[in-house]
Amino acid sequence: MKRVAVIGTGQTKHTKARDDVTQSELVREATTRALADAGITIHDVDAVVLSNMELFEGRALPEMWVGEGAGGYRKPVMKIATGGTSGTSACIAGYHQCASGLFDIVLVVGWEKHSEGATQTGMALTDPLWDRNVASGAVGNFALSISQYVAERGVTPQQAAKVAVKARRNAARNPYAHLQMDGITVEKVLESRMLADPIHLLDMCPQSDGACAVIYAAEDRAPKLCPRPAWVRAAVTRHDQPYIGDLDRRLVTMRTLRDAAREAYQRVGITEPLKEIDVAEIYEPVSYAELAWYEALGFCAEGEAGRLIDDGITEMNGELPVNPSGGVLSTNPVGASGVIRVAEAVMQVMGRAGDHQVPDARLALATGYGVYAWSDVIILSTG
Amino acid sequence: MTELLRVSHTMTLSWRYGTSWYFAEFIRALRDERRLLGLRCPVCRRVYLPPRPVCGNCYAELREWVEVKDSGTVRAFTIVHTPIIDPTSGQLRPTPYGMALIQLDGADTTLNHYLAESNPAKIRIGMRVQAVWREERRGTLSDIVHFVEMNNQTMNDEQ
Amino acid sequence: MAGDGLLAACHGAMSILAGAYNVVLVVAHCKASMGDPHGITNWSYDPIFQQPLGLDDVATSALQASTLSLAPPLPCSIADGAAAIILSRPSSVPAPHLIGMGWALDEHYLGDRDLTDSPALREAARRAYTLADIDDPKRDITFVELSDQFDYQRKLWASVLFGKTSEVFETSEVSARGVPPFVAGLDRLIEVVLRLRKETGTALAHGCWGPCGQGQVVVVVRR
Amino acid sequence: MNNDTMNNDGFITAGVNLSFNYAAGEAASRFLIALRDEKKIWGTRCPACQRVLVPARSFCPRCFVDTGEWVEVGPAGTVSAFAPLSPLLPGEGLGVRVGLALIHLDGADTALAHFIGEADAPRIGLRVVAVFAESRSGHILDIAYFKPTER
Repeated sequence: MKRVAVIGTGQTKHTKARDDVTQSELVREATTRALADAGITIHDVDAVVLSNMELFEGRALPEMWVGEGAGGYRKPVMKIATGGTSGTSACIAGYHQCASGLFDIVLVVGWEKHSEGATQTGMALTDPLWDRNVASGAVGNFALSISQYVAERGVTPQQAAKVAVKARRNAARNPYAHLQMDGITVEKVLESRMLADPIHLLDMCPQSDGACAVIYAAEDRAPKLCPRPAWVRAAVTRHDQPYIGDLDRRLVTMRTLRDAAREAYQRVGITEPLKEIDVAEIYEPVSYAELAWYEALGFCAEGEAGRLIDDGITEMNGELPVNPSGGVLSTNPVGASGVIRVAEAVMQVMGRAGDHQVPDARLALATGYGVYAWSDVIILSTG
Repeated sequence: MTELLRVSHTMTLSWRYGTSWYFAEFIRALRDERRLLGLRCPVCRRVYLPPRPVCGNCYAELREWVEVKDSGTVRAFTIVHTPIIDPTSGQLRPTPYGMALIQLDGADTTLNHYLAESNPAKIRIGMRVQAVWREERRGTLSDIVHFVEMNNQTMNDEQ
Repeated sequence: MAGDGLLAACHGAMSILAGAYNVVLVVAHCKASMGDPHGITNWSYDPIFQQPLGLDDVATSALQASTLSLAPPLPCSIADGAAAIILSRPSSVPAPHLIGMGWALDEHYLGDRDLTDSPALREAARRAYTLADIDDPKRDITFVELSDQFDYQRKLWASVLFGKTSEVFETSEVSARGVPPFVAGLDRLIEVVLRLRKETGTALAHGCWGPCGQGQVVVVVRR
Repeated sequence: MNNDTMNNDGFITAGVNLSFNYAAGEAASRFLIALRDEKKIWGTRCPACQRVLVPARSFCPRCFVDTGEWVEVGPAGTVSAFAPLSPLLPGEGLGVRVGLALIHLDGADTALAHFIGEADAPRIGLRVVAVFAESRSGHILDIAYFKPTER
């Protein structure tokens, strides 16, 4: 079992539609940037892990076509899809591949091209025996869980809107982010079209075309290849039961995220996450979810999430900046979204986050969230 | 700049899903007897709806059928304003409509289903609701049209 | 994850080696009867140049067979099925040990590839042999279980692995038995393990997936 | 999309119509536009391995480098793999098309997957030439099929 660090990241400009590249070329763009960031060539890469929700683009075994874009010819290529957690699952798989001692350098690439697909129909292809008869879409399902969370915790639409504003303001300093909304305000979020009570259009993530890559190196290679690698300190996955109604107050309890965070903190020795963690990139598909994740991740006591955003604790200049990149609320190519969380956390630890750099970030948290209340937690640090 | 092309595909697919003993029995009771059945876990005693062969928490086999009432309590709700494609018809479902997680009397899980009411001011968590059944049942969850608040008026609805 | 269940076994083994888990359950399943198991393979070809021709596994296997001077193969019978194995951290239990694994992708465009060969299988085997410390597979491997969704593939994979006249070539006919795609490779591993419970030796389990076996995976087990 | 009710055998049938629009990107767009507007077939040369890749693409899958030079190939070539059309194979009911083939176009180092038509005895080694469709839209089927140039 080896220690492993990320030595390079790369991503595309995320946008509504990338007509100028195929999926394979999109993946190559992120791959090439990650290789350049790591200062290596594709020939140095021992194995590749890919992440994509192929049903959204009508593909089967998408690694067959797109693997070439990640330089996968005659290399060990593995493709993983676990809904929203696909990207973080692939990152954890890549970490395991490297830590196993089998491979020295592992490339992970996630991508999605929603502009090519039938995302909404794809999402409607749920359990044919049950869910298809009572469908309300991803937004409707979130809204149901949110109503319980709001009722129990008393968070307000204004507090959720503050999360949405924070994300888009941060995105304005991230050249790769999809949504660039100048002058977004709480009022504009609350005035935007209602999708499903209490979710307004601007509370919700977009659908993006984009790809993102990270490159791992094992302990004997990483320090030679990178002056300030981001070491993986913990990587934990938790899955839960399938139906939305199986889970007691899903967003309130969010036991997968609580359990994964608890185990990850234990491995790293974190006892006071808000104080000890320098920056977090968490998978928040909707503004309210970020508030719920604050509690599940132990950033605050139960019922205190609203105060956290009110007090600016999670703003760029706060005690624990959350999603300096703009998060999923600003950029969401699903298969890449989890990889972007890890890449952005890595960039912070490496000091390569540019205009959205959190000063002297040394300990970073990344999470993944999947539709069945699945959670991944990854912790990275300078040492 | 080069003209950029897109290549289109339309795919027509059909599937044939096996329902297995537990779902077939659930549908049979719903269609033929207008009864809702759940399965009880022998270990944690949770009553599951939808029925399934194993308890996700205990990994115990589920065999004990339990009748669940068609009335229950709203545990979560929303009004959906953005149209989605209804998987049963392929058409956009007209909006707005109410949606809820309903804990049916006798079940430990909640059922996601439609509400007749689409004014959020008239819905609350904890509200008691009653299923409104389609007159001719076909054997799907859609045989329950939606749920309405339990009151005197409910009794006159298609009962 | 996508690909053959044997690849999932490799993933599970690496998670154990990484120290993440002590015991891993690996499950592969395919319920081909639900849909059109050949039609769906059209979705695996690039959507610009190959998918619009209507390619599927039956058509491209016929192309591959032609390069081997063989008549178009009949599609294998495709069944519903699932397979599972349990992997554990190495222990003193005299269970067969997984000592090598490797997997690789070939090029995607059929016209880029030499369909009479499989560089991906060569590469997968090379990686597995390196880990297993095998330098003469013909000598060191006692028996082999190969995956073939079409009958001609068994001979092709065997010749890639061991040359045209292979003495270690010994396998049950997966295609004839109709083991589902994506389960077949893991099923090969199960066959190998069951036999290694009765006799000692070093065995190779093989899986493949995608157009004309574009993806290849090899696992070496010893007892 | 439609999801049916459970039938007497205990099965639920479902049908789905899904539409996808795949971006061809700059390289494939240029290739397809040349088929449409000029009835020409182009490849791209890999500066590392020197192979001329057909259909044209932006990078070499083996060398992972950008392709450079555009090279016109064909329209004639040699069949390197052939499968007859049958009820099991695609392209049935497509008129003169008799089979699916990999065609090694003159000047190319890779082969193109396409249809063979107007051929009595198609086989590996047969010399063929592209027949373009009357109506072309910037699609791989702007080449209708390849027909023999010899008996």
